[in-house]
Amino acid sequence: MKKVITGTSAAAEAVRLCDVDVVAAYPITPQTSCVEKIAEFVANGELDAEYIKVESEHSAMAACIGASATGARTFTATASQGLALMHELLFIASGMRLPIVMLNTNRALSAPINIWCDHQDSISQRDTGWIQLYAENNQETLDLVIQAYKIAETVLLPVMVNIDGFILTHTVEPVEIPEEEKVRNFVGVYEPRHAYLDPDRPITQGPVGVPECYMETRKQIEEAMEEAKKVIDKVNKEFEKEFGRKYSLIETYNLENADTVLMAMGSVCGTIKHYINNYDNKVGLIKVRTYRPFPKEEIRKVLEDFDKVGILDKNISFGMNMGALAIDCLTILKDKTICNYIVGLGGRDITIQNIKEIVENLRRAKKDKTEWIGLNK
Amino acid sequence: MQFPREEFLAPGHRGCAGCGASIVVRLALKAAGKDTIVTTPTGCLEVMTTPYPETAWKVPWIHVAFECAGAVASGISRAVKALKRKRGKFKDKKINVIAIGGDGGSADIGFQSLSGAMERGEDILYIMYDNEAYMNTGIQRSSETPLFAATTTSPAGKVWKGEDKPKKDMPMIMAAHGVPYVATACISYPEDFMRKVKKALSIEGPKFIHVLQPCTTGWGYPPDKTIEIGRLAVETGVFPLYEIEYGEFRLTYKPAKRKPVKEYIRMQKRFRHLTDEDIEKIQKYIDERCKLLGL
Amino acid sequence: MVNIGAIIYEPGSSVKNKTGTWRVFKPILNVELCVKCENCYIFCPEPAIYEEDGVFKINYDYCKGCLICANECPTGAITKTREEK
Amino acid sequence: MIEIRFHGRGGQGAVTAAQILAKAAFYDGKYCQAFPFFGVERRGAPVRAFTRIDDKEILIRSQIYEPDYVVVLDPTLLDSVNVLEGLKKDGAVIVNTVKDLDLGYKVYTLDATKIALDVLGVPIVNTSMVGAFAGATKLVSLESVKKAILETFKGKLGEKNALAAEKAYNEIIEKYGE
Repeated sequence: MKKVITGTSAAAEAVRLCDVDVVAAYPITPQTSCVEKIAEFVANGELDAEYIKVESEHSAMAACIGASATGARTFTATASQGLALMHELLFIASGMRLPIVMLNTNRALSAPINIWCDHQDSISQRDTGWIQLYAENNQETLDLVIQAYKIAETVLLPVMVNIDGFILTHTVEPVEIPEEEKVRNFVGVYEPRHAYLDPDRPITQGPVGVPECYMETRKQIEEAMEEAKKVIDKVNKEFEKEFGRKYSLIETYNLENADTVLMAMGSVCGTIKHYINNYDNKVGLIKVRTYRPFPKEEIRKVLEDFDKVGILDKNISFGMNMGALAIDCLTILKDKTICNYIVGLGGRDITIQNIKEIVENLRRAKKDKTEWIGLNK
Repeated sequence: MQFPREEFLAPGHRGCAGCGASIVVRLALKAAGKDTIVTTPTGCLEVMTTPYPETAWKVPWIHVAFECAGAVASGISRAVKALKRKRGKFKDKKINVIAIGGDGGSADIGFQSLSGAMERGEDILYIMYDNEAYMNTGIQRSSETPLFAATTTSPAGKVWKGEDKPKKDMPMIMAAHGVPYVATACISYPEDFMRKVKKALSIEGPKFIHVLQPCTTGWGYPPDKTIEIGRLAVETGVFPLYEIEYGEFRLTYKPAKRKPVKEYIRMQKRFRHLTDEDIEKIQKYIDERCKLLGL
Repeated sequence: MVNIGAIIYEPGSSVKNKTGTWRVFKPILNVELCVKCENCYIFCPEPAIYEEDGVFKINYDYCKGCLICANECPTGAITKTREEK
Repeated sequence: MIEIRFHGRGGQGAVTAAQILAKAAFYDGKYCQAFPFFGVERRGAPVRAFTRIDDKEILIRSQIYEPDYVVVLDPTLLDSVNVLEGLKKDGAVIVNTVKDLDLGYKVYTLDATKIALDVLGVPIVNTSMVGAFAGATKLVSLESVKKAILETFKGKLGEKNALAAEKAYNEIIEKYGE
């Protein structure tokens, strides 16, 4: 059934469809409407879940870790300061290999306090061992949350589904909501293989990782990340077979006709596609949907015939004057010119005019550079 | 009394000789029995019992971080509920969910998470094992460090007399949350402590037990005196034993005649800088508190 | 091989760590004087005291020699000696 | 693609109006998108909300700068906010007011407050204004507007709001013709 709903509602619908057991909820803009919607589902008996009204995001993640370690399918949602507050626990969730799924509604970080969208929050958690997916629209949000459970429970890593604050969270648009039975068959019931607290099988979780074992645990997470690429690919294909919508680690748009290539993540990809369709069909787009694990080979392959690329980043690595996606690409695209465009920080709108400016700038570019687009004079 | 013989904490752990924390665990788990899940925040107990690949725990156990045992226990308790209801797991067994946290992990950095769990009415037992300082990091002051005790961050010097504040009153703060059961206990009174654990576990909802646990290393006394010092803390009125059941306060042990605080103080290096005059101040403070509690 | 998530599947596996080597003083239990008050048993932090064939025994593989048992014994049945190494 | 901007005050339901319009377009078989201006405004402050309607999937995510239509829920906003900002030359304005307005654009006016007070008993005009928009532009059908309203507000409240929309729709048709 198709319904006109917001991005946060789309995520909440996915949580209901996946029959999540334990939800930990703490309000933060622009995520709040997600946990509100889930509360409604639980209050009306549409989702049979334990709903923990925790007193902070730190406790939200801690409760999810406790619940997941007991063998429950868990969910929480956050943004910005909330995600930053969770920081240490994100490492613990991945270190314990718990398949927690979290919605992060991308929002800038203080100070100055800013409730609007950029990717600084999730990018700052890049190295916590979480799989990071970025959605372009509300349909993708729902679909990615469903797939996230299957991916997480297969590779035993937590998954963060990122959607742009306000731009998706507060925007309604048509979303196909799949049948409950179909989704439940697709994700199955979570049967923990490695970690669950049960008096009949007394295991110890979260011990002291002495130097003799710690490094191995890191290597295992890295291997799981590598494995995740294959698993995500497989789950994408299974999803397409079941629900008809096609997903992949990266998505390309109009590359076959392009003389100029942009690369980006999240909702701005829609604006770029609109630009391509209406203003300049010589532009192509690489949309990075799976940011961690980073699809190195896939990106390299689609860029084989191009000698430069314009990378849009809604985040900034201070002291490097580059965004994360561009920095990552430096290491895998050594033979290409990388032009980095810092855009949309703290809710600065990314307009068609901005895209045009980027494309023109990129066409002129002879060497690597970083430009801040849309700054006020 | 014959104490239950089943052990849920195995020997071979790395606790100090004379460690009181392991006595807390032994007693609590003998009272709770096998069908128990334990979470421990970061601290001595966690470190000494679980250096990979060995664990001293014989019940399912999890450590997450320093400041979130209340939330972790909430997650476990709710997961048990959900999995019982939705998937028929854990059969019909009543599963005890117990958090065992030190004073730092409970009264300081973990306070918010503990308060949240208590206020929400989670069906958990939180045991705060109180050794009155951050022992795991080498004896730094916590909000449970008593008046005039020297620690590495509240040292006795020419100007300072050790810690300048008395203990934070955790059981009363927990009672103010309106939880059904709050108690104090001391490892030197094992029957009393175990009875309280059993009683707590028979009650649905959040329960809190504050158990005093002398620490040979942090307090500065010979390891064989762990129990004797705990007993003195109670006999002097420094650490009164009571319970608050559904709001009703009751002393569970009343010494015939309170011993002078000096006897307790003089056994410990952390108080050795004190003059008789200083001890008199502590005595006065303790007298006032005991009066308030009817001791 | 480190277990996934560094989970320890063998409960009570710390028994592999024989902490008896830590000992400086050794408690000796004289069964003749024991009144079975259980003080030594219940207050042992390891635990290294156990009951077998109706008598309490000390497991020197784990006893760290803290001597709480000796201190809490009401009859003087447990005495301390220097560990001979 | 048609782009519409709603002007209202916090609490008047401008965001809901934009969403109802989007839903109505969806029921008419079109693609749609609606979003608020992402502000920190509280009750009473001027707010904006946007709707996009198209026959193709809507991909663009930027805000709306050059709307085809402007809908003004509160006439006092005309004095304090430039509601015509960026409005396309051949665009139109639909205003809740009892006055006749000369704004240099095609203007549709109606007393939506009266309709709201008559039908709902409260001066909340968002549903009436969506009805008026449908009457003025014919971009969405009245039937779909009513369906969207009934989906948004449950029970009696939904029926009353649907009636308000219908009245506003009819009033516009009566005043300006089909």
